[in-house]
Amino acid sequence: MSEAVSPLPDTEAVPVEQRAASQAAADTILYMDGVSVSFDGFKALNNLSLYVVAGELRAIIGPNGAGKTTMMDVITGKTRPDSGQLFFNGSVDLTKLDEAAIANLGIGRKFQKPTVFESQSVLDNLDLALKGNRRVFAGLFARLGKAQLERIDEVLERIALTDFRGQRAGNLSHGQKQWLEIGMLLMQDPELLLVDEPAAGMTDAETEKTAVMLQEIARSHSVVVVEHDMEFIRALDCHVTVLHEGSVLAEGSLDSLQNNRDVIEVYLGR
Amino acid sequence: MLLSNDHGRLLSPLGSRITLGLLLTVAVLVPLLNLAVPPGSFFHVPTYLVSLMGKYLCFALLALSVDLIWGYCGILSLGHGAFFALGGYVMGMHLMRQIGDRGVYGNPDLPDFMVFLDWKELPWYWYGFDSFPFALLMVVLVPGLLALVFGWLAFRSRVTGVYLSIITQAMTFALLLAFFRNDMGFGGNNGLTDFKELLGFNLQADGTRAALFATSAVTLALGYLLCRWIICSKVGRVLIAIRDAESRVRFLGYRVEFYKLFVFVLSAMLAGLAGALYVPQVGIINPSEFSPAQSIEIVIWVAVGGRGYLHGAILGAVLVNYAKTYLTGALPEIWLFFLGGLFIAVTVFLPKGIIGSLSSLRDRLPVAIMRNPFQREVPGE
Amino acid sequence: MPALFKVFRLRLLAALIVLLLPSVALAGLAEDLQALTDKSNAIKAAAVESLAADGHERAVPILQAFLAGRLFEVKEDDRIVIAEDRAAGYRIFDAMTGEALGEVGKRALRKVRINNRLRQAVKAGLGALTLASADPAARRHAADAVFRSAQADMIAPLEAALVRESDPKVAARLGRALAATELATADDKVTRITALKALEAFADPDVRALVSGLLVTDGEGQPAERDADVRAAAAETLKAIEATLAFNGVIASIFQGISLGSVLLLAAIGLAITFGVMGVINMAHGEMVMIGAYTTFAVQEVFRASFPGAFDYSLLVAIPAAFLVTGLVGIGIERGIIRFLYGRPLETLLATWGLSLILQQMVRSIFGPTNREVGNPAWMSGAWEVAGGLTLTYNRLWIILFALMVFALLMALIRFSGYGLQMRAVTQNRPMASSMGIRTGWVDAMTFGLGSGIAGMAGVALSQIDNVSPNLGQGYIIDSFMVVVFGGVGNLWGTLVGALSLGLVNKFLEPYAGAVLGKIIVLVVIILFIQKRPRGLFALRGRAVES
Amino acid sequence: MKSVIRGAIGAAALAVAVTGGTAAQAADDVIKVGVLHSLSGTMAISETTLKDTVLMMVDELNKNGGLLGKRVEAVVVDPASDWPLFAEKARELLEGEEVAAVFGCWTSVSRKSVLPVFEELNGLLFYPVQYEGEESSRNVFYTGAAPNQQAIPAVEYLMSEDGGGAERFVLLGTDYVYPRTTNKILRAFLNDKGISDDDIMENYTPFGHSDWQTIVSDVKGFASQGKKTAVVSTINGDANVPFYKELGNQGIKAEEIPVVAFSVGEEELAGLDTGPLVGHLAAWNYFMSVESDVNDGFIEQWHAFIGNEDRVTNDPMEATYIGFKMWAQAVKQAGSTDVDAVRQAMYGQTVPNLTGGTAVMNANHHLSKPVLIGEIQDDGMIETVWSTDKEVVGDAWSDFIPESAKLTADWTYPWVCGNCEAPKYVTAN
Repeated sequence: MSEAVSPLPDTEAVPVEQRAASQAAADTILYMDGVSVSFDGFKALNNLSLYVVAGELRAIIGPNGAGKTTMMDVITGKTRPDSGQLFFNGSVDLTKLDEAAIANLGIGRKFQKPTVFESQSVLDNLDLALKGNRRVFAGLFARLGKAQLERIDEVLERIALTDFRGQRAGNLSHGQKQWLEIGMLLMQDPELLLVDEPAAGMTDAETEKTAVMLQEIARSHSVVVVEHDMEFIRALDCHVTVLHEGSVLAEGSLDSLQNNRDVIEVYLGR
Repeated sequence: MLLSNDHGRLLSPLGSRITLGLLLTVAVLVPLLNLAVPPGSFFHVPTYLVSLMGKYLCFALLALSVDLIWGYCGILSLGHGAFFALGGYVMGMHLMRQIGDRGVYGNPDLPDFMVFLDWKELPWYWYGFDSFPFALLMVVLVPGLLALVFGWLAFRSRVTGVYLSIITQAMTFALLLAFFRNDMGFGGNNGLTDFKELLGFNLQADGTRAALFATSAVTLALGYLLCRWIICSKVGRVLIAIRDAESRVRFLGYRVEFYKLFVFVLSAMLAGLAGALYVPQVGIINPSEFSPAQSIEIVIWVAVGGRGYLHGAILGAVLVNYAKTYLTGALPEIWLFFLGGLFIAVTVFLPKGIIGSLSSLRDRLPVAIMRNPFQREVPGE
Repeated sequence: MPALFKVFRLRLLAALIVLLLPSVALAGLAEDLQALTDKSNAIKAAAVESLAADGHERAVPILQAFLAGRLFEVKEDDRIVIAEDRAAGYRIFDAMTGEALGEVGKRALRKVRINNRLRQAVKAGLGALTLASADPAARRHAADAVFRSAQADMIAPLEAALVRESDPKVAARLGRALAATELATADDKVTRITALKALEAFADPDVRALVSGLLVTDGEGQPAERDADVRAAAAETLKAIEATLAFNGVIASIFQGISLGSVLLLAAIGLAITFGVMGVINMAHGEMVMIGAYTTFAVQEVFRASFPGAFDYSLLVAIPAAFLVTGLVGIGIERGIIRFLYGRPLETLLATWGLSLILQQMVRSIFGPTNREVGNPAWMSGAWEVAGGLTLTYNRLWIILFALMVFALLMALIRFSGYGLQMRAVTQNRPMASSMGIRTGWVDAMTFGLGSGIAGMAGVALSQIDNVSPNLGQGYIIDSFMVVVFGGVGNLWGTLVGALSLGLVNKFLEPYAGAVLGKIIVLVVIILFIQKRPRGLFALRGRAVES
Repeated sequence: MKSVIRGAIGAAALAVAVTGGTAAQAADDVIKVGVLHSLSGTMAISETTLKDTVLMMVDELNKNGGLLGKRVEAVVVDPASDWPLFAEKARELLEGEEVAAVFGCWTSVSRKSVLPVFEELNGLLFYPVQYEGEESSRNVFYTGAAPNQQAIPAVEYLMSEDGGGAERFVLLGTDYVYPRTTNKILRAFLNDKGISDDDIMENYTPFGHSDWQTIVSDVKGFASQGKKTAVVSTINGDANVPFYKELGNQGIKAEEIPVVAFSVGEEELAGLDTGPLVGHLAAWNYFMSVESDVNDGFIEQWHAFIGNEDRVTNDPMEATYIGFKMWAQAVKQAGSTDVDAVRQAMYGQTVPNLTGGTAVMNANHHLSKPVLIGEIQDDGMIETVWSTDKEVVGDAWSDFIPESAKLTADWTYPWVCGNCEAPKYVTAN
């Protein structure tokens, strides 16, 4: 969708006290306030507010249709919010930027379904993601320097794909593709990583390995993980936000949430 | 040290070496066999074959330009014939100006069709075409500019897939109708014809034809090299990435629209060049080159040869056009059955086209396993 | 015996008179009839006038036969006969007496030639003779013929006819003829000005032609009408008529736009299924339309050969026949080719293009390369004269109706039938549908068959307004794609709205820009529109769209 | 280096394959004639008939002993309504097949496309369709009508008392050279006759135009301005059927607004119910309905050849017939198929028209033919209502276009030129 959707002022959705961007805390890397999105009458996000602090590892859970993926779409510029505020690093208004600009600001994203460039090699995939000049004419004459090659090797090591360097990405196993995508995120070296269901379809061993990988990454980046798998969330051991029907239902540690009545009702009730 | 640009491998796959070798050989051999070998000898190539093969080479260049955007970037243009035709018209305008007062009405300023339709003076957009360098510039600029405007609008609004294909079709259809109009000043349905000479050489002389043929072959070879150079560069890999997963590329921070625009404009320019080489060899340019059916045929050449293989596009163009030449002469009443059948058979039995099927055959051989795992692979080769 | 002689002479004279009286008339008839075969059209025209003026009872059949091209001369004895078509030749009747003369071969007769000038004369003559006909349609035609001829001696018969006329429509036509005749022939100004006023009620092109004829100036700047008052009245009448005509013109444009839109809709709706719903870039769609049109031709051939009397109903048979034939062809194509290509939409483009070449050539081989005649049934010929200058042609009206009916039926089928449910299930989620026990292969084949069958029905409609030739489909394929894409792929309502709006835009542009430029503008508008809404008029918005 | 050698072998193989595929051995006892008519694509609808006509004529010639004691063989190719392909096929016929003459082309653009080829290779083309004139090539014989053999007589007829005395004209045409030129000539002619530009409406539509609602309404409007109006149609090919259908349905009667067409014959009407169109006119040099013994024979021969009694004959077929007969006579007279000898023998060659009288080939490569005007009948035939007293000489250059009025086409000594203001050679006297 590319056309700018005219903001539909939703009287209910607009928060009573409008907080200006400058008032956001300096260490808030992602500031979402009162964001609403609707598709043909269906409210995918309903007055959603969420704040992520720099360096934080945050997990987001919620049942199907809670708006997790739409939230990611909004942050990365794929979907324009109908209303609400969205700031990155305190002052950059994300609602005015497109995907490429947002990516270049330092927000990386991993999709729900592993999306790597299947017809290209693992090496090429990482090379494409490597932080650098994204212009066409630079690309025509670009060369990989020694430092960059070393960086690639380092990431290959981290995602355990060193031996698959020259393989077509399409030939990798499902789990390996997930890692490759995480590796691509690392190559981008973003300030904020949005990771959508990294453990989906993985074996237990792979899941464990992935959790370790993310924790490691979280040491140097802010990470937001969307996940279904409670075991995995537990392994991440971080602050958790529960989404329901497009807004935040509860927040806190996993243990506290597991005793929250609302959360139990949403997951088990009905 | 590995390069991000793989230009060292520009010629490494067998296909490209054969292609270039062939092109350069025919560029020398065919004119030689035409001019130096006496008629009647077994090795003599008659002039009509020179022109015919020259025409095939122009089509091959056109197919190459389509493969560049379709095979490598996933942009299916069903209107590429428009760029070809525009290049052709530019060359046609230059050739018309070269006629001077040798037209049937002997008017030194106006082409015959303008005299005929009562035009009093040369319209402004015909100015400058007497100059060959200017015309040559326009050959790439006019199609390039149209592609720039059209592409900028389309790619910026992220028109993709069939929507893009259909509006490219609308574009060429609109141009077809526009060029049909006699009021446009491009000769209407009859188009531009009755050319006399190019750069002072008589277009009907064997030498000129041979030279045009050689030029076409060399241009095609250069075009091929240019395309390979792009494909082997990082840009090439971004293009393939766009073809395979466009939104992923955006989230990596690439401005997909600029990449698409770059390759689309370049492709349009190559198509324009092909058109410009085509016109002096066939002797006429008229609006039927804009017809959507023509553009669809170009896509079919590429599909038959093998989408995503540059030499496949060349092979497809030559093969399908040769089949057309042969069948319309040998089986004039039923040739469409064969051609139509060929298209269906290729899609059903050789979904990757001829080259694609050949190379997947090659991939199945044990040799493939032995290949150096660290060697970069350009998808499609 | 002078007395006896005298008596004898008297008797002879009486007998002669008795014999001669009708034969004077008969001689006149024979002379006029003979004059009809003259080389000079002027003499022929005079003969027609004289025939009509004499009012002999044979004049009407003779003139009617002359008009219909059924008046012949027997080559052997130059006798003039009226002929009726028979399989082997003609059945002939003596023109003078109506006596049957048996059957002769076509070569034995020489046609009595007629041309436009004579046709006009004959119609005028027949008009005068048939004002009192029992058939209201004939009286109406007669009134119109008199309107055109505008001869002074018709005023009295017109007035008489007007008095006894019971049909109000015919009475109006009589009034129009009377006013026109008075305007043309009356001597006094007042009658003529009154006639002009009366004509204001009949705002049609013929009346406008008549009235503006008064205002035309000749080479020296002299107006055709010498009387300034009549000219002024004529100018006023003309103004009133033109205002009505202009209003009717707008209505006509709307009608024409909807009509063009309905043609586009018919052509596109099948594609909206095969392309829009199934994702097959079906370049052979136009050929399905063409096969539908040829099916119509074949059905009509059967009717012509076996049931000539029921020819008017041939289309009612052709519609289901075309649906079945093209539907089966479509199923065959789907099973034979398309099903191997799902998930590779661009390859379907290639294969169906090859297919379209084959189908065109096949039809060319079977039916020949030239146009085939598809007749219009009587109920689709002619036009409905709603008001002056506003004639809605019946074939277009029926096609609009037909298009909307097809659309409604299709929507109902998809929405309410079990098959429709399965089809929607398969197009939305194939693996899920398959796992629920829906035979997806069957549904695919049926859906492609349905799209093709609808294209075939479109062919029946198009055969009524366009060439039935192997190229028929080529003319519609691009427009069809434009409509589907403009409306939004996968949305049938979009196709409806898209088709009608493109039709209307085209027709409103045409008077200003001309047909070619108008079409170019529409194409450019589509291109620009797609920039604004990259997924057409009725695009789905949401997450599912881009996945 | 190895790859380059491999490439060379491949190239040579390709070249041989291409040559072997198309070059044919010309046997000594055969005279070849090329048939260059589209058998597929948009023009197949019209051109296929002409291909069959040539085949029929060849057949007849062979039955009568051939030509110069040799058998005549027709080489049929399909240029597929693709104009550059016409040039390619022409070259193939002349250079590859070495045909003695070519019968072909329908559209002007196809003729323009092959013209340079015929001139370069000194071939012979017989072009059988009415066209816009403004051309006289040494290598082409034009057996169809020039504008002065169709348009002017037709308009004169419309203005006459018999034709209805039209004073206002609508010129409808397909947007290409033939209608544009014809209408330009007609406008000049009408202005000459005192009809002002206000009384002339010109309208052009694209090829294959199928929606005539607006234009037919416009014609009705234009005709209701108090003057007798006639329509001159140069609408081409496929667009005619929808045009006439609309005309019939909107009730435009021939007595009120007669339409005279130059590209409509029995063939074009074959797809139509002509009941509502009776009286509309066509101007051409031949109608199937013309009664003459030669015509009856021709129609019979055609029906026998094509195996279908319903097929009609038309003007371009007659033009093909005349062209073929003339060529055969010229070959006999020249005693050879040599192009230059045959060309010389062509001038003054006569063939009886199917409609009576004789067609004569003039030194400007155009024929003298009678002009007929016919009215459409309800059986789809066109019946002659008027004809010229004697044959009209086809003009290569129109007298009504100032630039071309001064040009002369005469390929005999001393002119020897298709477009000259003065003879090439000065006569010695």
